[in-house]
Amino acid sequence: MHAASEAILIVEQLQVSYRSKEQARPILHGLNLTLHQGETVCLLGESGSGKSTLAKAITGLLPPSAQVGSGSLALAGGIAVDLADDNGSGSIPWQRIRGTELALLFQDARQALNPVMTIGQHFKETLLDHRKAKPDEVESISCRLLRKLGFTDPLVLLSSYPFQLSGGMCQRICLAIALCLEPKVLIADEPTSALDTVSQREVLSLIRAMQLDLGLTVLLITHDLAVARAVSDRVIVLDQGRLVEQGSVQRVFSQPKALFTRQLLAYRSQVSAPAKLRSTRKSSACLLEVRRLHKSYDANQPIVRDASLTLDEQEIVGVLGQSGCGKSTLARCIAGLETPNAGSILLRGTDISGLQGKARREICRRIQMVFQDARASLHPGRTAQQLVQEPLQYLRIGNKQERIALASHYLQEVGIEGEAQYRKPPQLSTGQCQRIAIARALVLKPEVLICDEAVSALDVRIQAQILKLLKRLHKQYRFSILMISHDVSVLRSFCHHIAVMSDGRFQEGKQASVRLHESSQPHTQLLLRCAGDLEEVRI
Amino acid sequence: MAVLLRKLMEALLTLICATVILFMLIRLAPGDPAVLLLGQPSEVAAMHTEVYEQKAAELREQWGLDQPMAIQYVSWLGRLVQLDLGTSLHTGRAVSAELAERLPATLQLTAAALAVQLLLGFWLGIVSALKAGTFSDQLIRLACVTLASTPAFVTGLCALLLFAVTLGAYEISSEASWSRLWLPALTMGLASMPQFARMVRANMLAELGQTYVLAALSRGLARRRVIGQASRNALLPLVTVTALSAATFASGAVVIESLFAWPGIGKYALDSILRKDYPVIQGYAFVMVTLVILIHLCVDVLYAYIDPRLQRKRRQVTRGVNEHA
Amino acid sequence: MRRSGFIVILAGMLIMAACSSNTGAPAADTDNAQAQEQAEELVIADQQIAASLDPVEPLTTSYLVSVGAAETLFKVNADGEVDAALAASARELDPNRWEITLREEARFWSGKAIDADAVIASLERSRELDLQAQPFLDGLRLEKSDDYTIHVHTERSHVPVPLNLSYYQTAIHNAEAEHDAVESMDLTGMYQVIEFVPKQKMVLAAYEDYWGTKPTIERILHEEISDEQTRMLSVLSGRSHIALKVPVTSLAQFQDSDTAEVVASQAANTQTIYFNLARPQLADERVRQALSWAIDREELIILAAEGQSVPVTTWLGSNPAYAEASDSVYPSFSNETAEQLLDEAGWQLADDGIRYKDGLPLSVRLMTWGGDKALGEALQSQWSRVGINAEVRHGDYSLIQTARETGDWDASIEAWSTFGDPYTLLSGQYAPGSSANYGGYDDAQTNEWLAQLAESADPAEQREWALKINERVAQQAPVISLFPRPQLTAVSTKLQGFEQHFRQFENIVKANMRWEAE
Amino acid sequence: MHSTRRSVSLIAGTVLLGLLAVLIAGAHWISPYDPVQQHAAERLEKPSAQHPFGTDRFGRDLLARTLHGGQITLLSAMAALSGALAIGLAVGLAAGMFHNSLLDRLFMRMIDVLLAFPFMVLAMVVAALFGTSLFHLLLAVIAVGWVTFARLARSVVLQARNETSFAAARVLGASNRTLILRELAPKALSPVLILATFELGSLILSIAALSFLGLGAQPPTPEWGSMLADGREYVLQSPHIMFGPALFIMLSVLAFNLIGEGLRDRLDPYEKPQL
Repeated sequence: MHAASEAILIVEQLQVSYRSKEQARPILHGLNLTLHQGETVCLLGESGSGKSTLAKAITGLLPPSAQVGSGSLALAGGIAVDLADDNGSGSIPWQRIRGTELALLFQDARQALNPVMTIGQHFKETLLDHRKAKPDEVESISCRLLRKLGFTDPLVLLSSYPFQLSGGMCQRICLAIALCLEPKVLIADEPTSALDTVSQREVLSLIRAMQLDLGLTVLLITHDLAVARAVSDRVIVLDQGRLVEQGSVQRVFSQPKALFTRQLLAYRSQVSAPAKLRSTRKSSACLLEVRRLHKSYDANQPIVRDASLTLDEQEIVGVLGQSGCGKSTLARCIAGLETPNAGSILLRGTDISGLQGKARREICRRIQMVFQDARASLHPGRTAQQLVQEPLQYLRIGNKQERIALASHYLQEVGIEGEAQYRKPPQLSTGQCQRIAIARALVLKPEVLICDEAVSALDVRIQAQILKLLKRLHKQYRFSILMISHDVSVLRSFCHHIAVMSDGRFQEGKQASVRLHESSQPHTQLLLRCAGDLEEVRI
Repeated sequence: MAVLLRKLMEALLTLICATVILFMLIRLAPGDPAVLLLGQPSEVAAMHTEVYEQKAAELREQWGLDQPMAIQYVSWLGRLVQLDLGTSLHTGRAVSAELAERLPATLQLTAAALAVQLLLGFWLGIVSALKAGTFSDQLIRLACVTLASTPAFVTGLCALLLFAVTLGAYEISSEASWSRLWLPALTMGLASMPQFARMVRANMLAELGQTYVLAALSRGLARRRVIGQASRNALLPLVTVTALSAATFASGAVVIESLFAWPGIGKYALDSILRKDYPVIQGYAFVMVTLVILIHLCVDVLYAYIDPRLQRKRRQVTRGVNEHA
Repeated sequence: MRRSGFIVILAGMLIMAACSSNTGAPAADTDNAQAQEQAEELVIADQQIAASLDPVEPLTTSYLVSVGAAETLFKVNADGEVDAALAASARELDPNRWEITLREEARFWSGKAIDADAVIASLERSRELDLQAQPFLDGLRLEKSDDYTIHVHTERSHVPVPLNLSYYQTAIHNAEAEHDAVESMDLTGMYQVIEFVPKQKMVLAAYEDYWGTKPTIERILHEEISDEQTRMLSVLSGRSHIALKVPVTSLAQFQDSDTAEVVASQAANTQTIYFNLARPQLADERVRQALSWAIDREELIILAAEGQSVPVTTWLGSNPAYAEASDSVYPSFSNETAEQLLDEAGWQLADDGIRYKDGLPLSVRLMTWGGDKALGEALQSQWSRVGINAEVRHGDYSLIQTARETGDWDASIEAWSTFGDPYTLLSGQYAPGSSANYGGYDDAQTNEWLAQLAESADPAEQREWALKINERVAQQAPVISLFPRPQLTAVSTKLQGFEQHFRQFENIVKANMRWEAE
Repeated sequence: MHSTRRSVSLIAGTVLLGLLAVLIAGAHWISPYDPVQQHAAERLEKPSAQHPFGTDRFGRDLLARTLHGGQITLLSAMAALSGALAIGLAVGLAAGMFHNSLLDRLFMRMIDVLLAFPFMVLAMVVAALFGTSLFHLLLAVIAVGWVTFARLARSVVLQARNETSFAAARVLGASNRTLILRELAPKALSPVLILATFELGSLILSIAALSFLGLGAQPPTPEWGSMLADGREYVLQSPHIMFGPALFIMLSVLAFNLIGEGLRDRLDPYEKPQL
């Protein structure tokens, strides 16, 4: 819709590679990119596709190990820069470009703020350094901006520190700080990936609003198809450092040309496809019951309060909630990693909460857990085989041969075969790591598998594969699954029942996932609305 | 407030444990203090043993050396509470007075050496971090490592030889005057600087890798300002180190002080240890231990002020936000 | 960053500059004044200085006497003769009574007369409060005869009272004064203390109304520089004029210097190895004799004393008055004799170069302290040549004392003064139970001769007995005498009149010291 | 370029250490002289072809003494370090594993107390308590040295306990022993070892300083600290006596520090933006 307006940023022939251990690993292969005044362009790609490198390259923030082979940057004000010059020589006037021409938003907004400076100091420093305001004007300018971004009490905010604010608030503040210099182009690098659905929705709509309000040009970098569809005018798809497709958002999503784009869309629809699950048999026995569980580290701020939940045999139950609602702590209590302050956890009628030593370890055979960051849960120095054998060794199951056989079997089950069984995590992909983690959990033949955000951080393709794998294994080995996530669409497609958690408790019991939208709880409705907005509504 | 109180209690407990160890150590050390006091070799070895023994017994009683350990400890503690550190066996003067006399000289030297260490260490550490991996970084690190590898008494002796004898620019006397300060301060500061520089460099590199540095750069802030921010954050954790090295300096650089005839606490402590002047060693060690514990306490409290992240009691800001824009 | 680095450097330089200008400015102002003062003030660097001002405190008097602040009634001159000092004269009235005449013109700094009452009060105070004064005052009863005459009654006959009263522990002070501050102390010396920082410095000025020859040098600064190298450097740099207790090892460093020179003399102290006779291997006289024969004293003197001494083989040998006794027993070094003695004693040389008897090695652990480390090391090397498993343990003196108390020691080195009344000296060393008889030496013959020495009235006869005892002890070798401890003092070439004295506390300040004419 | 430069210090340190080790281990072949044998006739000789480092006051060859002294100094420093390291690691791991337990509090209190003592004073008092010998000196060094390692190990362990892999191992049924040995100890080991290489350097200096004060090796054992103390007496006349031990102390501390620097760069490679 803005196709006719003037080009505000042109990147040509951008080639970037990383040096590691003597050899150069190319990341971007001669990328061309043009942004026009006032449009929102989405740069879509999987992790490792080079999209963040692009953002850093055009703002001159590449680490020293990166090398720009070629590339030029032209900005509206007649600024033209040869990016290949930028190897620490200081020949490029970045100070004139950054902030005033190009503003950048980072994925983890809290990390992007200096932890020992108040928000007000950030504004002050930014404004004064660019001579955009006199010292006495700083407060009024920043207050005005913050108010515009929906903060009703900006003065309180100005005197707070980043660690006192939620991730969503930090991202909004970063946006405000970026906007106070009135930049022409805003580059947002995965600005919402670290946020839960509600905050995600808020931040995206703010970016959109600001764009329309101030005539900003936005380059939004994301791996999330929903985000791309919700906010962008134009989509550019990046695969392994190459531009594979670009076009208007409607066109790309309705008639994808490139094979890669088509695959992405297919995976996405798999992941978020409405549930086609048979509802569980009414007769099935209750396997796990959480009764009025209470957990707090600090008496004033309980994390889990009075949470109750049941999990039947062979049932898949989803726990949905915003970040910080206590769902992970609940999972850790069930897995025996935390001792609850009050309440009980019954496994087939026996209380297993707060067991120590040998008794706790015996429960490990029956309850297993898969973590969000699979790679971090695996020891980097051990092979896949060894990693899967670990629990068998810990619990002294079988002799050496039996262990090897068992491990091989389960590794094959999750699709790690042949030579890959003898590789170590650093040489394996994120998806493979998650598969090993699953194999490791299943090798003990547990009755309950807890998946704590097990697929949240993954690219949609891998997400789809892992979910498919879990479904197959569930069918085959007949364990129950407790799926913890903030992603409504994933849970809806995967779980029989969903329980919504907020503020450390379940507002109502578990609901059949197909009937979740019938819930009368306002919080459930909010979660559904935000997710739904992203799915279907353009912001 | 409750946190402060708990810290205070902890510090007190540490202090009490320390006094027990101190007391045991000194009491177990060889040599009867009474004999040591009386039996210093003098001109003629003709002591009349009855008188001598009688005197020694009197002294033992006076110092309470013949009582059970526990009682000695309690009475010692009781005197400590009244700030009575005892009387030097060697000079017969109050230990507190003797320590107080030497404190200014030591503090003077401490301040100067600390200044050398901080200024030089800070500067070299930051430069080295900013130029990490380059030739100048390697050069600075090599220089620091070399300096750290040289025994302080070697450097000190060479400096003394050069400045006092060859150049005649330094006056050797026993006085703690300002004109005599620079050489020991420089020697001491240079000896402890490399470690500090190394920590500054490591912390600075860690800070420079943080996202907020990138974010600040992306806002087009001046290089100097970004470095300033990062170095401020890099130095925060070094407050403890600095305070502790101040404590180490204050407890007396034994070798440096005796080499430069600086009338400070370190030399006094060494002399007393060699002379087995128990009240002095006890008093000295007690003061130093208390000092270190106090410094730890102060640093804890100080952090609460300078590092906002540690102000746990601060509420989360949730007010003042529209749920929807 | 280049700029901020520059700022930091600049700041550093400014601070340095501030420091130096702080001191530089007044220094420049007072430069002339200081130069003049420099010419007048005598700076003495010592290993230790007084810790207090009260002359009854241990060691304090020693420093007060050596810088000329305190005086004793008598004085021993460089030839070892007793002269009158604060006292005008002394006379032996009968074997148990001496008469001491005082100087009527002498005054304490406060102006108080130094009369018989004052002197008796002073000596009584020393006797009461200073344990180290005990040996010299024990058995003496002081009686005022008239205002300026004292009669001293002795328990033992022929006690050399003037000699006893020449030790620094008997320095005369005003017993009524407090002696706790410069203002309150009251002594008699030619230099009056005007400033005092304990263990750091003492400033003295010439006392106007001194009874004797008034010193030409107006002021003295006596300061403590305990590190010997630093002390030496302070003389070489020209800052100090006298550095005491200069280590022998630094002798060569003064050879090329035109700022200072070293005055060396042998003290009347014998470096002596004491043996613990309770040890089975050392209880055997032959082993001890062998240990003595095996010592090459010439080499020891080169290795441990830079050649600044001469061998003595008997204890009294370092006293100039007994010079003929210096090598009366082991006239030469002989490893053959040593080996022969050891063979006789049943210690057989084994393949590892060490002698064994009944399967036990012949071990001697030698304890050293202070500046005797090199001596110990040289001895170890010499002894191991005849098959002795010698071990050296260098530490501080308290370790030796503790070891002696517990009896867990073989040998240790110490150097006692050999100047003085022969009975006091020898009984202190060899009478059973006396304080320097560490090894428990108890020989009937020696004891008998000691008793006879005590009885003896005639100096010549005393000398005879002393020599006999000295020789017998050397024969039996409960101790081994090595050489007189060399005593080195570095003296600025600007200073004239410095006179070395074998008594350490008498060898610093003299009234006739003066500056070399420019 | 970055990564190759970084390992320069590691390579340099290793090469230097290797060289020193070869020299020290081959002391017998390099210098034919007995390090203890005295030759009064050859005392205080200046460096020459016969005695490359000259001779000391007893006419002993200084090269031989320096090299043999290296065996003693380095071995004793390493022995003290391993002692301190072992205690420190054990205490740190235990305290970290059972965080907030009575054991942990007890250890932390001990650490606090020991940290409050000035190192030199404690070392001197302990050395005086047991008597002066190298062995006792090492005991003293261990008695105060373990604290640093324990603190570091504990903090690393506390961090590692919050990591996913620790939780994963617990969920998989690992016992406390397994957790400590397989999960925590390997994580604590590398930072502790890096600290140890630096500590080894300062330990050599500390032992030298204490020997210098007469609290270390007993004569005639060649040890760098006491050799320096001996040489100091002749500093103006025969400065060459100090040269050997001073040089070797410097070089060995340098080697360990270089290795430490290199190892640390390798362990946490930094990635800073171009400023």
